[in-house]
Amino acid sequence: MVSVTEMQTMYEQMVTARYYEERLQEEYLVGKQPAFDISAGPIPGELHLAAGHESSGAGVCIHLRDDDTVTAPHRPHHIAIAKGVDLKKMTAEIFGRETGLCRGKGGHMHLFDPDVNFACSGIIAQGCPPAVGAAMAAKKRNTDSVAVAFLGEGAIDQGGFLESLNLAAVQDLPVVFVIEDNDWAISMPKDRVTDVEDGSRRAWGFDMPGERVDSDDAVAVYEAAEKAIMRARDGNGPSLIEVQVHRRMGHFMGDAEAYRPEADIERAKQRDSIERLADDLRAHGVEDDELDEIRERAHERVDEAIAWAKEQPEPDPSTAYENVFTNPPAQTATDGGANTSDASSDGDEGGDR
Amino acid sequence: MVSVTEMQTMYEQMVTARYYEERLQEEYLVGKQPAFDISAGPIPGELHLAAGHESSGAGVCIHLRDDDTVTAPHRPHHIAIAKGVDLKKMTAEIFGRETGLCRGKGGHMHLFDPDVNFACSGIIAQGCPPAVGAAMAAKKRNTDSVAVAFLGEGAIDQGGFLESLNLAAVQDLPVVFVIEDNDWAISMPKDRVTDVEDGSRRAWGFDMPGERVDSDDAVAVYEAAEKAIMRARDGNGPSLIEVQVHRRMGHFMGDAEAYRPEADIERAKQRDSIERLADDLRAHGVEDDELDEIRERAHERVDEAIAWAKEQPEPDPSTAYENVFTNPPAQTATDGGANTSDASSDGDEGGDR
Amino acid sequence: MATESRDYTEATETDRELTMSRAMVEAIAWEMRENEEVFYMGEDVADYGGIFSSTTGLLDEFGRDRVMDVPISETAYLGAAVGAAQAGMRPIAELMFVDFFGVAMDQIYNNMAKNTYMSGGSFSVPMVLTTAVGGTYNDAGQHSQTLYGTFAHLPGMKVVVPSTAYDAKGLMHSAIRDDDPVVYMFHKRLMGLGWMPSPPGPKTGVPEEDYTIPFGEADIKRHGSDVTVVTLGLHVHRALDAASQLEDDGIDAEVVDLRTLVPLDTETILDSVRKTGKLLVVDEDYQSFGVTGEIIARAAEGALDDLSAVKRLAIPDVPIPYARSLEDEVNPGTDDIAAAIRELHE
Amino acid sequence: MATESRDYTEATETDRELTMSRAMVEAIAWEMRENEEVFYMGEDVADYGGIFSSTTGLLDEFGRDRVMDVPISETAYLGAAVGAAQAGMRPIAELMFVDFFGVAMDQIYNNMAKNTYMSGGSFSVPMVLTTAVGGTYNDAGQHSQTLYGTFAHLPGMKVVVPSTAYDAKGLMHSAIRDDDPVVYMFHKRLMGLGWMPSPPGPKTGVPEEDYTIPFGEADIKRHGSDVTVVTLGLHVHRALDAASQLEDDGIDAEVVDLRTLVPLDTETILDSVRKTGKLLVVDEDYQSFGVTGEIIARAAEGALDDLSAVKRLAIPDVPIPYARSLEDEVNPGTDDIAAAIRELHE
Ligand SMILES: Cc1ncc(C[n+]2csc(CCOP(=O)(O)OP(=O)(O)O)c2C)c(N)n1
Ligand SMILES: Cc1ncc(C[n+]2csc(CCOP(=O)(O)OP(=O)(O)O)c2C)c(N)n1
Ligand SMILES: [Mg+2]
Ligand SMILES: [Mg+2]
Repeated sequence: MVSVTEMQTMYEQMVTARYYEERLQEEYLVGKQPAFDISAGPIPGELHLAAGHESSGAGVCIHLRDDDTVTAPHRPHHIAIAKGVDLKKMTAEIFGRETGLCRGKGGHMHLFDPDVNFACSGIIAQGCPPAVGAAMAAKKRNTDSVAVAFLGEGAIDQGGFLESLNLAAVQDLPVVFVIEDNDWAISMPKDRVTDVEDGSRRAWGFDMPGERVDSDDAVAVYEAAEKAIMRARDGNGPSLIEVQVHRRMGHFMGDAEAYRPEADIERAKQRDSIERLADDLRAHGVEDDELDEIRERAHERVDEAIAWAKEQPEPDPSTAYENVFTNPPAQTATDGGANTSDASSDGDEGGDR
Repeated sequence: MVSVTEMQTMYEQMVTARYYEERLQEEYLVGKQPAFDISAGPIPGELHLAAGHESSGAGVCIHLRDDDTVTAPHRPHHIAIAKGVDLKKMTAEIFGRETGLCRGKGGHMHLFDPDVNFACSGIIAQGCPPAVGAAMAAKKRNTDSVAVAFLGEGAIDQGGFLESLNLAAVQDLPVVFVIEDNDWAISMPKDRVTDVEDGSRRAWGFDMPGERVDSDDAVAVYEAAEKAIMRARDGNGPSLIEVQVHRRMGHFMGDAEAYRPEADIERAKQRDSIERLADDLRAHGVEDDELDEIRERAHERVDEAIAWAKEQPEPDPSTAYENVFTNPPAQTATDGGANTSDASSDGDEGGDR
Repeated sequence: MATESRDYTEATETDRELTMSRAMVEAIAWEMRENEEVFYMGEDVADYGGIFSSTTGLLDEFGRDRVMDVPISETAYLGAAVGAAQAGMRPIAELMFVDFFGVAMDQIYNNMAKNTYMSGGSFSVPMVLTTAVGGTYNDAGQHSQTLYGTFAHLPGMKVVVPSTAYDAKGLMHSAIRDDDPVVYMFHKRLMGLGWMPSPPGPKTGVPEEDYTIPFGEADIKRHGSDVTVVTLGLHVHRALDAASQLEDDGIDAEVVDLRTLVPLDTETILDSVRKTGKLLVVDEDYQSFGVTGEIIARAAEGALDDLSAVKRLAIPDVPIPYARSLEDEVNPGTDDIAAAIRELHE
Repeated sequence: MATESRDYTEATETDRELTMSRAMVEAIAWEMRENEEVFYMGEDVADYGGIFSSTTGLLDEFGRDRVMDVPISETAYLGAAVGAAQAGMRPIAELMFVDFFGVAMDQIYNNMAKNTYMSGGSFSVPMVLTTAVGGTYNDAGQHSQTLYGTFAHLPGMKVVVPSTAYDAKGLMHSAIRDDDPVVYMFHKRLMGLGWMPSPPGPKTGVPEEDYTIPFGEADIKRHGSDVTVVTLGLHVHRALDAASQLEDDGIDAEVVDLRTLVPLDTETILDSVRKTGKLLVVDEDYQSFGVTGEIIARAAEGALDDLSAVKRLAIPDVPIPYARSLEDEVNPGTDDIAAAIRELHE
């Protein structure tokens, strides 16, 4: 059973995520107005915001420890925050700075934090096999760590996810798959791409338990996730969970959603899991003051992270040649670095290839 | 309900396939004794024989027309024969001859016969998506053709198969997937690679009907296939069937099966679907004479095909440069053909690249 | 193979200018009207009109049966395109970003590319695989590659990379009519999208009527006598800009736009190299074991004695990094090209 | 990078000769004994011992937990190897034939190869991907490729191709100890399988103790002064045979075995080319946009003035055909190599 403290923790993570993305959105639009240019401004590239998904990240990750692994998809911020990824370094990464989690090489879709075993990536269902592998390592090493792979409902048709279910099941691995069903895969509604309304049914064909949480009620997510994660931690094998969430915005920034019925947008906006959890907290006797305090703390933390990130230095161009390998070969694979006369006069960067 | 004539047809196809492979085995071993050398003799390369699988090819393909498409895996002969692939040209292909189905380019794992819309290939589950595509074409053209994809039970863990189930289901395509469960994927028993005993359960997760035929009784296969194929032909969508078959030999020629319990080999050899069907025919009043006649006719046809194939010319080396494209570009992509001085003095072959 | 040596400005001698995206779609729509067997499938190609506007308006004209959204199952639907093509239809199937090839490469290179050969020619696979390529907008290592070399290396696919609206339309007509599988790689930065501004070059005059551009004919986009620059896609425009910059200094660069990688127009390259003696190859793919190596090798094989200097610019064998300063560093820019030409000229 | 110039016969100066397969397995077993984090997974690697004897005997010694048969789900288990490696283990994962890469390429090139870079070095992926390559036994177009160029082109993977038992063992030790992903490509025809006889070359003397061979050091398998032959894998032996044949005619060929494609030992190639002035590159991969082009390009970049003639032999951009006469035609043979050397020498 969820405790009030846990509900407060989830609430804090959810409002952090929501406010974080509101702020990111502002920053993202800098330099992109009046005409939207994806490559302009301090945060270029695609940006997939998760407003409406927060209950999933919070309700699942609250059961996880730092030594548990999480892989997230292209819409990762709410999950990263709930998993405890360093917010400053994550923000610096999104701003493409040298002190970012990945030294500016990954960006918003590729946040890697080894301290809390978090990674996300940009290709559909791509994180499922590595999560299975983390679970395999835990089992081999006889620890009670678990792994969780998050994916969208659009990813349940992708081979890599389906293969992962089977591999996890046959080897009884401590891994939980969490489908975030926001009804849409970019412009494609779920019923255009699969006949199965309840994505957790995919588990049936592999003899794995599957359960759907039909609303984005963080407490309901908490309960389903608790069961699945404890099952995994106790060595009883994998599970599949589908969580109904909502996409409150376009697929990525700049998506005008011309394909999406007005009513559907309205519906997604009405049912806000954050408000619902606030009501639950109030029902449990938590005062509005306390909620305000949580929100303020969250906002402060976010503002601080963003302010910090913006002060960070841009990566030196020469660092582009670093990190291809952990153990760079003694010689370079190409004469890379010769693209600019600057770089080729710098004798150093060639070594790290 | 199956008619006696249909049972006779299936019987003929099954004994043709069995005898065909017995003869192939003999020919394959020429030049490979006493020491087995995969690259020696008139039939080099891998050879996967299907003894023990015959009921599946016969029981399914008897419902198919020439305009229906079949894709088969690496163990294709019994299916090809039941689908009506030209036996002489198929044999010539296996012998690597110029007049073979594929001009000697494909070999035993890559038999293509456009006249009966048959193709097979060497990578696990690879034929599933093209079968879905053939069904898509049939639906778009408003014909009542169907497609059938065969695969082994080891292939039900492969993403391409699982994705194909979903695509077929959501688009209601006229395609049937047939799993041949021979208990083994090379040296790996089914329970080592999946928790699901009945492979047809894979269909559940996609809202597709799945059915398992628990014995390699050709009549039982006939009935399950009839239902599925008629369903597809009538525009009611795809199905998945699993058929229990038996692997009476090693995975490929040269496989000593050291990994396989003696008892399992014995069990596979005892339960012969051909004998079972002969008994059924006898029970339906078919005389032994008639069965002998069918067998003789089958043997004659096989012997003739093999004799014919062995007389066929080897492909001229220069034909290696042909057929990369249907419309070869006016110029060559490389100076290919220069590998032998012979070829490079022949001005012709470069044109067809 | 002598290339029809068309001046770069010639294509613009028509009143109507189109973006590359509109030129592409015009050809597709024309072919769909002519031939009922042509259909288009991919993710977000129906209502959305293609993430990079590769199908804008097609759903309205042709309906859901011929402009099909499909599940995010690239193996299944690209393989289905192969099956439909072998049945005689003419599918166009879109892989949203070329970077995703890895989830479906088996169907692409083993079925689509090889079935014609392995069937001894008894089957054809008349399909077009369209896919968006390229970087420059900071989308990092899984959304910014071109992978030109990866596709050109494996036999059985024709590989097309247009750099202008004029070429895009003609090459698309050719691709759809071709009886073989064609990989049609369009560079996002050239499409003329509102949200990702193109340089001025790719928007050209485009005739209303249908026309084809034969595969295997490079196009000399700028004639010059001092240095040969062989390139393709986005970098055609960067090379042209670099060549303009150098004009004032009396350096006269020739810019060869390959247009198709398979078949490759070796003769046009050799003719140019024989004339200039100096070869620069510019590529947006990874440097080693790819396009730049192949072009230099062909020049060395065919014109070694005429060759006095070679050089290449490409992504220096690192994944494409996210941050602007890093991506700019690894993606050859106009200045990099100008500097390299200058160096060769010395 | 100067290569330690070891004579081809030197490695055989030990009493104990091993097949390449036994040498590989010996290194794997040694590392598994030393380090509990090393495990092996693949299809038919347990009871069967690997279709090409890549794991013979390992199940008996290490048990099912460390020598794991896995479902035919290459995406899942190769991706799982990445996950386990990122967690600090040292998985060796086998792709039975390299030809199957297409079903799992996304995990290979996007996760395995790129995660180190994209994480800015905060993660490492210390895994080995073992895979069987090559033709010569008539297994047709989906089971006979080497795909050397395909893997070497994409950044982030080290790519290793041993040609002898001595090299196979040392390179395997290096691969397992390396903190980066290594693609270890073993040629079926060199493994010394009872059912697929090897030429005599790959069976060499192999020290009992463990030893490493550094990546990025080509090995001159035969010293010569007239023509440089750069090659790898099976074709090292064909080139050596060709060189022997030509000895009587007074043609002295140098045979450079690349051993690793990434990193590539450009200096050894250049040194040799500077000496001989003539370069032949022999490859069992497809010709265009691959290994042969890259080697020629590096020679042209680094030693253009010394280069008087270049030539290459490779699979001429056709899928590998089945029939013996056809496969022999497209796979460069000893005679083809001898003829090419002779031609260059003239
Ligand atoms: C293999 C692959 N195919 C296509 C894409 C492009 N793509 C990115 S996100 C997306 C939609 C994903 O939908 P869903 O999984 O439901 O997640 P959501 O965006 O709704 O959170 C697609 C098609 C991709 N990244 N990878
Ligand atoms: C993607 C892929 N992985 C592995 C293989 C190697 N392989 C060929 S047949 C086979 C076993 C197939 O087992 P199953 O599907 O049960 O068919 P069976 O051989 O038993 O008829 C394997 C692993 C392959 N051809 N393709
Ligand atoms: Mg979604
Ligand atoms: Mg089987």
